Amino acid sequence: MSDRLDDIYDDHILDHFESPYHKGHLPCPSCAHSERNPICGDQLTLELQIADGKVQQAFFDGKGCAISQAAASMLCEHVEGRAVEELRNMPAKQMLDILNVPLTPSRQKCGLLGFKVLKTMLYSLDEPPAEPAK
Amino acid sequence: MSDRLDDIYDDHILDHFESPYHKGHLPCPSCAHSERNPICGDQLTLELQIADGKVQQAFFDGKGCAISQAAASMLCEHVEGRAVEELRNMPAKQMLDILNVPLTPSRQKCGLLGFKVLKTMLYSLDEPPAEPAK
Amino acid sequence: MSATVRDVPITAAAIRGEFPLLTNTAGGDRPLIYLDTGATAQKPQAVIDKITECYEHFNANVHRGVHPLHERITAELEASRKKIAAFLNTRPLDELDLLDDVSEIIFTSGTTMGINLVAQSWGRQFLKPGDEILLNPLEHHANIVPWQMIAAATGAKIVWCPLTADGRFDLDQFDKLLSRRTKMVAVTAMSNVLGTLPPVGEIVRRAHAVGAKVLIDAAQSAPHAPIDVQAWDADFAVFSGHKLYGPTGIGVLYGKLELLDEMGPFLGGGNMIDEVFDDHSTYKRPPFKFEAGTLPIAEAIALGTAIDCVQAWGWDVIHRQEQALLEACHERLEVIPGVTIYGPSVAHKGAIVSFTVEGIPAHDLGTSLAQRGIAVRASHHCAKPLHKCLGVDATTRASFAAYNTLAEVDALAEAIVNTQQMFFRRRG
Amino acid sequence: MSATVRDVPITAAAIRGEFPLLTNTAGGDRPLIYLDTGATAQKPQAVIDKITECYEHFNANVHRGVHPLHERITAELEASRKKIAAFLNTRPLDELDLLDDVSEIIFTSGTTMGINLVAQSWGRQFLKPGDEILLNPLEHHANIVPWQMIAAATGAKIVWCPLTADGRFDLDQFDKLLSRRTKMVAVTAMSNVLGTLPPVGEIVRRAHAVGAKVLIDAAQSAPHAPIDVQAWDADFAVFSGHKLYGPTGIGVLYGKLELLDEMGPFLGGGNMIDEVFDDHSTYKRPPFKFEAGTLPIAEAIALGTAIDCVQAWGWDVIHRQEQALLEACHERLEVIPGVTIYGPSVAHKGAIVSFTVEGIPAHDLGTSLAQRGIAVRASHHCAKPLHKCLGVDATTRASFAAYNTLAEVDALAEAIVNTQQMFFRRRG
Ligand SMILES: Cc1ncc(COP(=O)(O)O)c(C=O)c1O
Ligand SMILES: Cc1ncc(COP(=O)(O)O)c(C=O)c1O
Repeated sequence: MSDRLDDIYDDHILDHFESPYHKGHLPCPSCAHSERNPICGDQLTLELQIADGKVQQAFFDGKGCAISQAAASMLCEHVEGRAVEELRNMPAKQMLDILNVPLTPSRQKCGLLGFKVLKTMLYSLDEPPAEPAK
Repeated sequence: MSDRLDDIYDDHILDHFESPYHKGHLPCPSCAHSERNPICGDQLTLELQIADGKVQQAFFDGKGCAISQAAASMLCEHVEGRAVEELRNMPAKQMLDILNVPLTPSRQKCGLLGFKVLKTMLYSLDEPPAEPAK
Repeated sequence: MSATVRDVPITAAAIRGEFPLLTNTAGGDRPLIYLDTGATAQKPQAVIDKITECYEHFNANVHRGVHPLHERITAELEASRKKIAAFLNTRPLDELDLLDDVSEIIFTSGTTMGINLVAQSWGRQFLKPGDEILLNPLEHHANIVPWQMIAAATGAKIVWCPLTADGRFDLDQFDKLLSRRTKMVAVTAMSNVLGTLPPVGEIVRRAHAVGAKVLIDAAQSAPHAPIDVQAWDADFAVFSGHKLYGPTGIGVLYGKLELLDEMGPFLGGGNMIDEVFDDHSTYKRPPFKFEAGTLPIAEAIALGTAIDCVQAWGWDVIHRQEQALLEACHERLEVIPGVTIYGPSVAHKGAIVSFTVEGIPAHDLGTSLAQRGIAVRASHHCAKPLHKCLGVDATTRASFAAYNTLAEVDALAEAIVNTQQMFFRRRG
Repeated sequence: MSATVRDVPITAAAIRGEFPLLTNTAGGDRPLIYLDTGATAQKPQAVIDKITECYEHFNANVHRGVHPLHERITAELEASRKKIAAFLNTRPLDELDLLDDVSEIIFTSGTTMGINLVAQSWGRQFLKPGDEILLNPLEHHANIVPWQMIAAATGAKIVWCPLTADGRFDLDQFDKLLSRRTKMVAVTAMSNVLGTLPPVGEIVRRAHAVGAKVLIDAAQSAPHAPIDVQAWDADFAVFSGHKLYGPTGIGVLYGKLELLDEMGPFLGGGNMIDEVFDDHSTYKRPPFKFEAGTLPIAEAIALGTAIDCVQAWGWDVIHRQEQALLEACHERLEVIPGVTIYGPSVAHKGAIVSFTVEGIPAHDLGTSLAQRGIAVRASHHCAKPLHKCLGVDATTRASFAAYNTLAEVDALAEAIVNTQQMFFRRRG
């Protein structure tokens, strides 16, 4: 195990933390979901605007550590324009790659909080698309 | 700690175990009390005939290991003719001396079961003598 | 290290060599003959070393910090949890559950705690007056008293399923007693007195058919045979670390996730909460919901090492040695006049032999065997209802592990005969 | 051996020398700066060695056998219980109680378990709808959630006693809230966040005046100051081994004998029963009534060794070193712009310093300190109600023991400043 954590607060992370992308709320989101990292208290809400099987817009709100908030900001950037189906198959590893800083297991939980919110939301979307003509 | 336990089943112990003194019941005892050694299941009842502040007769009944039963038998022999006050002050060590075999702590519990029954009985006798004219 | 993969199967003698206490001479100059594994197992060097390593190299509290020390201890603990899950053959979890760190493996302080947890958390929620909890006389007090307590609290009733005459679980009687009122069947996978091996999978199948849940007490079976919660389809299963060659102070409760998710918490405190309000709290998902406070951390980690050891030895070698010991013990003891062995024949039991010797109280026999260097247990073995069935107050129990030797069985038989000679020396 | 009597007082440096982990370099080449004793203490060599000794030389189950191995392990366990009783200054017991092996010292798996035991066993028996349980925001979740759970089960009510503005226990508010309805006051002897030291003796005196019982949570205070249950006149007191330089998996519940005798059992199982009938059981007296199942045996014995260590070091030396660390830490941190320290002044607290740094989330500060070799804890510290009072989600906590050094305090201050420089490097 290494303690080379020095690079985790690189400019990219601090940029997203200090000037987050799409922090705030959508006027009428297709879906929204909140979670907390019960260990450190990070809070996060994600709101998606979905149309044509694609995420059109993504906003987040929350508070907590730089890693969880920066990751949420990057995630919003990442998901916009992507197909729901593609995102449903997105592995956790990809989220960590987007973050691109060396996170210890406990800080990975922060980095993956937004991702977890996204996944929970996408899985619970399962039913509506499966029964389109109600 | 030694494992020189070889002497614990000496003839004296086996005599009392096989031919106990005053095993049985008194017709109308002054007091009686039962206890169990919850670890090994030894059971013991002691019955005393008390008059003039002295134990006139002592009987025991019970089942269990040779040590607990032989000790009860020896205790009955020992207490007869003795003053209640004297017995109340009898220390546990004296009971172990009467047994006169090297008991490990767990077997001392067996050896002291009758003694414990005796003590409990004598302490609960406290009140009647204190209020004689009722 | 004991826990590496071997090409050649290990021998029982090599297993024995891993246990420092068995090569020490305890309590004098006689070698220790330890026939009390049923009470607690001896510990292999690897387990002892792991505890030392925890405390000397990465001691910290878990799930709470970000220092490499914190990361390391948490990783070790969670690795042990995964090992245990594999050891019990739990099913794979889905992605979201994994992201939530959900697990069906709950660390407890032991079997007793695990059963009390289920009795209280599941019982208080799901038992109603008139519901039945089905027990049988093979059960250890740990699998009786918690059910009596929750029955008294909820109005549920304890129903006892009698054994066969030779001390086996009676499936016919079981069928007769099972009904829609049966809500819980709590059954041991191996009797700690008779060695009886109830047909766990079949019991679960029949209990599920009437809608009952089943808790398997694997405390006694765990060191002797695999636990397969999927094959058994067990709802709950419990065991203790200290009987599985691991440390004291640690145990495991397995529960099906959907049941654990439904149940309320048992102990309240740190790490199990999601949010704490003035007058109530909300809770995390399993396992954390049931892991209030600081865990037995070093113990949980070293239990993982114990499981490594068992898997390195292999069930085959373990079983073969234990079976040889069991057969030898029956053969040697059955021919001693005055000896009665309780329970089923060798074909139907694990490596435990409980017996009485006519005219010698169990406790005195225990002492006499101790004088001869042999550690057994002489008591009701926390199974009073069973001893009532057997019609004796206490028995003397020899319980074996793969580290025991046939010479030790011989020594036991000889010591019994010697005790008879000593006890009856003044008789004709 | 550390636990022998010395003529000359030991120095803090010598105390430090007894802790192998503090001389190891964990997680890389930097020396470990361990400022997280509040979460769990490091272990002296004597404690680690005692665990090894148990497993290598006299491992067996306790209270159950007659072999020298059984006698030895039981004697070691009971000797530890007596040490703990002396450490807590419990009163002497009478002859009959001693013959019964009665004790007011109950081994638990930790503080959390001890509080749950009292909440459930005492609470279910003595709490009625309308009764009040008095808490205050200094309490750890372990001393909140169990009371919420038993309040919900019995209809009793939680009442919160507010703190003074500087985070001390407010005796005036306490007096106002105390009434005949108050049945239990559960209070910490030392806050695990603010270091606050509530006036425990005075709280007990006032609570007893209205007929309430008092439970003292000594988990955080135990390593720093004596527990005197007679001077406090505490009804119950609890602490954990792992915070008192002992192993994980073990804790202690002290209770007044007359209360323990009145209470029903908590966990059911082996060793706590007197007799087991088909539908109910009868129980032994304390401590055994509350010690169901196999105890954390090695852990309980090694806790005795930890207490030997503390007594060999002496409270004077411990207190003087911790006070020096505390004062230095306040001095160094107070002058750093943006740092806020929470809670009372140094004169009114123990060796814990919780703080925030403006603009740096606690979790990130924790990571940055970890990068610099410093282990602290950054979270709500299992005290959410307190953090709500403080108006922050999380704080970073440095907690000290006598094994820490002034150089480590300097390193902490320097690391905070370095973190600010790193975090704010792009600002003007
Ligand atoms: C004040 C206080 N009470 C209770 C606890 C809980 O102790 P444990 O986790 O050992 O049960 C702690 C420690 O986390 C504490 O600091
Ligand atoms: C079958 C069985 N169940 C339960 C227990 C209780 O286990 P523990 O004392 O480790 O809680 C034991 C061991 O004593 C046992 O043999």
